[in-house]
This record gives sequence, C-alpha cells and structure tokens, in this order.
Amino acid sequence: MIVEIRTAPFDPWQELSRRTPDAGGRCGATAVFVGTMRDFNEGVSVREMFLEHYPGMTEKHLETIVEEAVARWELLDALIVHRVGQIRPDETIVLVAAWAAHRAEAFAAARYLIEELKSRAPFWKKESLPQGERWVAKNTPAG
Amino acid sequence: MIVEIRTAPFDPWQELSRRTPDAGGRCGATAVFVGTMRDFNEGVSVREMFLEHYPGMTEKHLETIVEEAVARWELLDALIVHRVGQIRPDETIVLVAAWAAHRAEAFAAARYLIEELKSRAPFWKKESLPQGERWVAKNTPAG
Amino acid sequence: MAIVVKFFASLRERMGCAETTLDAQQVKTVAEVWQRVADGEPLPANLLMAVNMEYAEADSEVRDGDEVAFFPPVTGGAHDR
Amino acid sequence: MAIVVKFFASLRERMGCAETTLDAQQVKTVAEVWQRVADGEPLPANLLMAVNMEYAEADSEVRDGDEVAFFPPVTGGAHDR
Repeated sequence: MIVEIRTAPFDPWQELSRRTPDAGGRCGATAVFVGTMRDFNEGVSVREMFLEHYPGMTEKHLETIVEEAVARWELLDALIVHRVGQIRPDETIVLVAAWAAHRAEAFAAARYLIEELKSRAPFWKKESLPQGERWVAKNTPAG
Repeated sequence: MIVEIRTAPFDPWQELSRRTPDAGGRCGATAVFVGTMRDFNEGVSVREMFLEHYPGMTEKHLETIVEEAVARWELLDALIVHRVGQIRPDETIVLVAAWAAHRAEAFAAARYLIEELKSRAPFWKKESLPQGERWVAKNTPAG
Repeated sequence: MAIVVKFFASLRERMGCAETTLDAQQVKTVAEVWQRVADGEPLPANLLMAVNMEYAEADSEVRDGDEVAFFPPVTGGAHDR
Repeated sequence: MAIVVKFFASLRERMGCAETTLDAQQVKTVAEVWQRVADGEPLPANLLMAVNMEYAEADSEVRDGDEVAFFPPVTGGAHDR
C-alpha cells in the first residue's frame, strides 16, 4: 500500500509502471483513476491553482482510506499519489489504483478511494482566475 | 478513438503514455481498466491460454462499443487494446481507457467498455490445464 | 461468386475446418447454410451466427458474396471472473 | 508544554497566521481553544476541527502537548467536478 504527497508534477503511467505489484498470477484486474487539472471550472477560466494540505494529517487520512479499501475488497494492493502546491492545467492532481483478482472489486475500490479522498481528506483549492484568486468554497457533488 | 488487437505482449502503462490525448485543459478525469491473466480459474491452475478472435468482426465490434461509449458519455477519447493468441499468467489481456471532463462519466464509460466487450465481442478462450486443454464454456457473470 | 462460411473456436475444431465455400444458388438463409455444412446436424440452440461480420439470426438472408460465420458463445475479455 | 493550534486555507489567511500556541492550563476543549484564538468570534458552523490529526468536535477534550487544527470544509481531489 502506497500513499504519497508530491510537490512536483508526476506522470501517472510512469508511477504505475514502477508500482505494479508482482502478484504472481493472482491479479486479474487493475482499476485506475487519474484526476487532471482542467482550465475551466464552474463557468470560469482557471489559469493555475494552489492546493494546500495539512502535512501529517493528510497522509494519515489517505492511509486510512487505502487500508479501508484493501480490507473491504480484499485487494492485492492499492495506491494514492496526490499533488499539492501550484498546479497548472493538464497536470495530474491525483492518481488512485486498485489491484484485485476480479474486476468488480477493482472498480468498486478505485471509486471508493477517489470519493472518500474528495469528501474527507484535508485538501483546499485556491484558483487563480483572470479576475484574481479565490478559495473554492466546497466540492460540488460527485455526480 | 483507438481499437487495436495485439498478438504480442504489451505494457498497458506504456500504451497510455503514448496515447493520452492532448485535451488542452478539458480533461479532468481518466478511468482505466486492465485485465491480466491469472494462473487460477474456477478452482483449477491455468498455465497458459489461447485467445481466439474473428479477424475483422472483432475489431468492428470493438469500434462500435467505443463509439457508443464516446457518444453516450461525451468522452474526449476512448481506447481498447486487446491481446489474442497464446497468453501467459501476469500478461495483460485487455486495456480500456476513457477520458472525460468529469469522473462519473469516465468511470461509467470504462465500466461499459469492459462489460460490453466481455458480453458481445467475438473472443474465445482455451485454457491449458495440467490435465489438458479446455475451451471455456461461457463467461461467468460480471459480479 | 460464392458464400464463404467460417467456423471459430470449439466449433472450428469440431468441424475440422476453419473455412469452406458454398455455391450461393443453393442457400437463401443462414439456417440453410448450416444445413449444407453440418451434414444434417440440427442447429445447436446456443450457436451464434454472423453475416458479413454482424450478428445474424437463423432466418437472416444470405446472398452471393456474403461471409457467414458460426461460433460458440463468446468467452473473451480478461481472465478475471 | 503547550497546545499547538494550526489554521489552514482561507481560515489561515483570515487569522493572519498559520500556527500559534496556548498555555494548556487555560483550555479544556476544542471550543475553548477557539475562544482563546478567535477574539470572541463565535465558532463558524461549518468549521472543521482536528485534535492530533484526527477529526474532532467542539466538545472534544484537549490536553497538554496536543495539536489542535481548525480549517474550512475540504475541497481537494481532482479538479474534475
């Protein structure tokens, strides 16, 4: 199980190349989600954003989420890598992955990781708009 | 939109590195599923399998599935890469990916791609067991 | 011209052949194609059929130049369930 | 020893400081910590609180050496919805 906070840009596919567990024939299914910064949010153009976290608590919280997913879906392994700091459009914000014997478990676990992360983990977004900076007030629903 | 049938092993993360669309700030979410050969199926050990397809019809069918997903979830792009021929445990059998503005669409589309592929696309599995070869009679439910 | 008939997977092995051709004048439907190639064996209930690479039914029409295929239920995708 | 108090995001900017310390003898609960650091401003209804990096409530107890944090609702994860 891996949880990492990154202050520099990272390539999700390179991370996965390095991290794929040696499952010895037991892994049938890998589900992955990658969140990327868009240059548009709620109708306004966003040039850059700053993602703040709570060093220590954020990592602890992500570790708890990963442990919950691994236990609940009997995963072979799971991964969260999350950017913080200044982020530009098209850069990866978050990578989650779940490795399981079967696809239903892998999909359910990957979805759980990203939804829990968004609703509970201590991260705060400040967007740089043409008209100035703004803290994002709250996450819109998962939809 | 990309659909490819491969006769040789491939690395799904390298494929994704090469294929990730230049979405120009519009892509917020990528969902990926990778199916890998396990060395165990329905209680018996499997050393190798042969995956047969119908050249021409299989590609056509996968293209239809991809087009349906792109239209239904307004995807920025989608991808299916599928192995055929002799396959060994831990080798990638199938890679699907869906690129979207938002995560709900990306997850739903990736799930659709793999479920439709499994239920409708012309592929047939023959497993090599210690006691000989067997054609797999039918897919067990999606679970 | 003629009608090309293809078999896949366990059916290909059972038929002992992957492909054969028929004179198009002898057959009007997929079911008639099966009768000509199967030595009178009835069409198995779960057999899948395609005409020109699209799924078809036993009563689908076939014409000169068509490619007709017979195969067992598909079992593809990942080996994950 | 003392109690370390941390603020994050928009609250950090509003407080004009990221971290302060309090004498542990002066406070018994998270709500009392807030009263000491906020100049009498009532606890905002949607403010989140943590003690030693675990989510806590206004009436959660605090002890000497604890780290108490206040922050707005989380807005993390991908910028995708």
